[in-house]
Amino acid sequence: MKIRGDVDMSTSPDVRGKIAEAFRQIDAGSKAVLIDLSQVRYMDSSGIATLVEAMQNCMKRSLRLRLVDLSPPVRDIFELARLSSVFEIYASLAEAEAGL
Amino acid sequence: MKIRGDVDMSTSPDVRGKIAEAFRQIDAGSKAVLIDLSQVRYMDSSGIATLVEAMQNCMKRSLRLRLVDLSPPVRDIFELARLSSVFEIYASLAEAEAGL
Amino acid sequence: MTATAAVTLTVPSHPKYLYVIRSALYPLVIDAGFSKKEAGKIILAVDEACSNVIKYAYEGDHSQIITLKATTEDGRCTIVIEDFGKQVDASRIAPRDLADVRPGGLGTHFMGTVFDRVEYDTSRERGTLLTLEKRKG
Amino acid sequence: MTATAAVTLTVPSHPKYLYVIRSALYPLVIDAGFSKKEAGKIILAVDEACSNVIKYAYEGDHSQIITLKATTEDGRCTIVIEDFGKQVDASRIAPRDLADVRPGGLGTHFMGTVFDRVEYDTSRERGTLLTLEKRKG
Ligand SMILES: Nc1ncnc2c1ncn2[C@@H]1O[C@H](COP(=O)(O)OP(=O)(O)O)[C@@H](O)[C@H]1O
Ligand SMILES: Nc1ncnc2c1ncn2[C@@H]1O[C@H](COP(=O)(O)OP(=O)(O)O)[C@@H](O)[C@H]1O
Repeated sequence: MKIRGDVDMSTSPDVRGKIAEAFRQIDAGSKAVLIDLSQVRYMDSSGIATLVEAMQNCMKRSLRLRLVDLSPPVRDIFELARLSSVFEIYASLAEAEAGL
Repeated sequence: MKIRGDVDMSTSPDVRGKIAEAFRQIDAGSKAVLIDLSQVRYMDSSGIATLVEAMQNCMKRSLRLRLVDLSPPVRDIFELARLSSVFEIYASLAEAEAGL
Repeated sequence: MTATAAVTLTVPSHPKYLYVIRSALYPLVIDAGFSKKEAGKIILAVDEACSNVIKYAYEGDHSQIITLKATTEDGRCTIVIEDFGKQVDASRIAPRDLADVRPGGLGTHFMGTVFDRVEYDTSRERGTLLTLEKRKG
Repeated sequence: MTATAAVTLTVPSHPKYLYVIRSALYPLVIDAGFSKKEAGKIILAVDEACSNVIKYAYEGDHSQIITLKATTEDGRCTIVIEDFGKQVDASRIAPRDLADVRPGGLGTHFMGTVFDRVEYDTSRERGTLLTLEKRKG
């Protein structure tokens, strides 16, 4: 799935809804949920909280959550939050899909 | 020559200076001055005034002034100013150079 | 929308703040339902009005202030621009004939073309209130 | 820079105006000489402070107002955020331990990491003045 636009206190409820929808549509055989962040230029703590929740949801279902193609400003924000090591982050969809 | 960034009351003096510099460096054999506007996303009346001046300068020296690769917002502003027919506007450098 | 759904922005009367004004207004106008193209024109016309405040009301003095109050609701935006400088002489404000190609005279043309209402109020002791209003087309 | 080189922005206490705040502040911070990367972090921390005003000072009431006053000079920016809501209980404001991965507690961490000065003033009868200050590099 792909998220677009700024994710802040105003838009993170929509993002949470989109992620919930993606969870509902997941195949029985799926091993991972991939979230493409290339079109997100800004994310605040409410966006990060949404991703942390998604990760916790994934863990409950024995799925991996992989974040793909972070834009430079979002990478800076992850660093500031010291989350670069908490999430599995991949440079491209191909790399994120490899070895699943 | 190429102009970059917003051209408004704050930046048009710099643009005027850049155009004057381009006039000074022009070859004796030149037939036209080409201004690449692809990297300009915004232009107000002070920017337009600067281009009108440049056109008048060109006419005095029997040079053509050709504007190249206008971004959609700048094209909208030219339309609003009814200047689309006053300036020679080309979609690409190649087209602007053709037939000189 | 309630009366509090207004955004107020005060900046120094220096041209470098025109960019701040444009940046703050653009998302408001988009949020009011205008297209990117319409929003671009609205922002242009407001920018011209503020440039005129710097040039004419403050005669180039950059140490004064300009206050914008933007009220948006679905399909409509109203922007009131307040200065504390020389009052507008309404008889001197006129867009030029566009067939006469020369620098100048375009700002008021943009304002008049883009907005449904352009109203200068000089009833206060100092300065001018300029109201610009646009309903979605 | 003189005292008038301040920009004041008042918006309703609704999350949709966070984008307006970010858009208006970014060019000011860049103009003060901060890099894009630094400016991005400053904007993030201000956004978190304003989100907290909406969540805690106004308890989700979107009909109130938030006022930001940004003063920039070369290599320094100061942003004062004013609300008229419930006063901050300074003892309750604490970033969480980052090793404890869960939603929440990041906003104040960002503010404390990004800014050199984070100061809550509740000496007025109502509301809080939060001063955030950052010197370059
Ligand atoms: N705020 C103002 N105060 C006084 N005079 C003004 C103001 N705005 C515009 N004018 C007058 O109207 C004329 C036309 O303005 P405008 O169309 O913006 O073009 P320009 O500023 O390029 O001349 C100006 O030359 C000026 O004489
Ligand atoms: N403006 C404020 N007024 C009152 N309490 C606040 C304010 N800002 C922060 N707090 C308190 O500090 C805590 C930490 O805030 P923060 O780090 O932004 O994380 P979060 O808001 O996600 O919990 C909040 O849970 C809240 O209890």
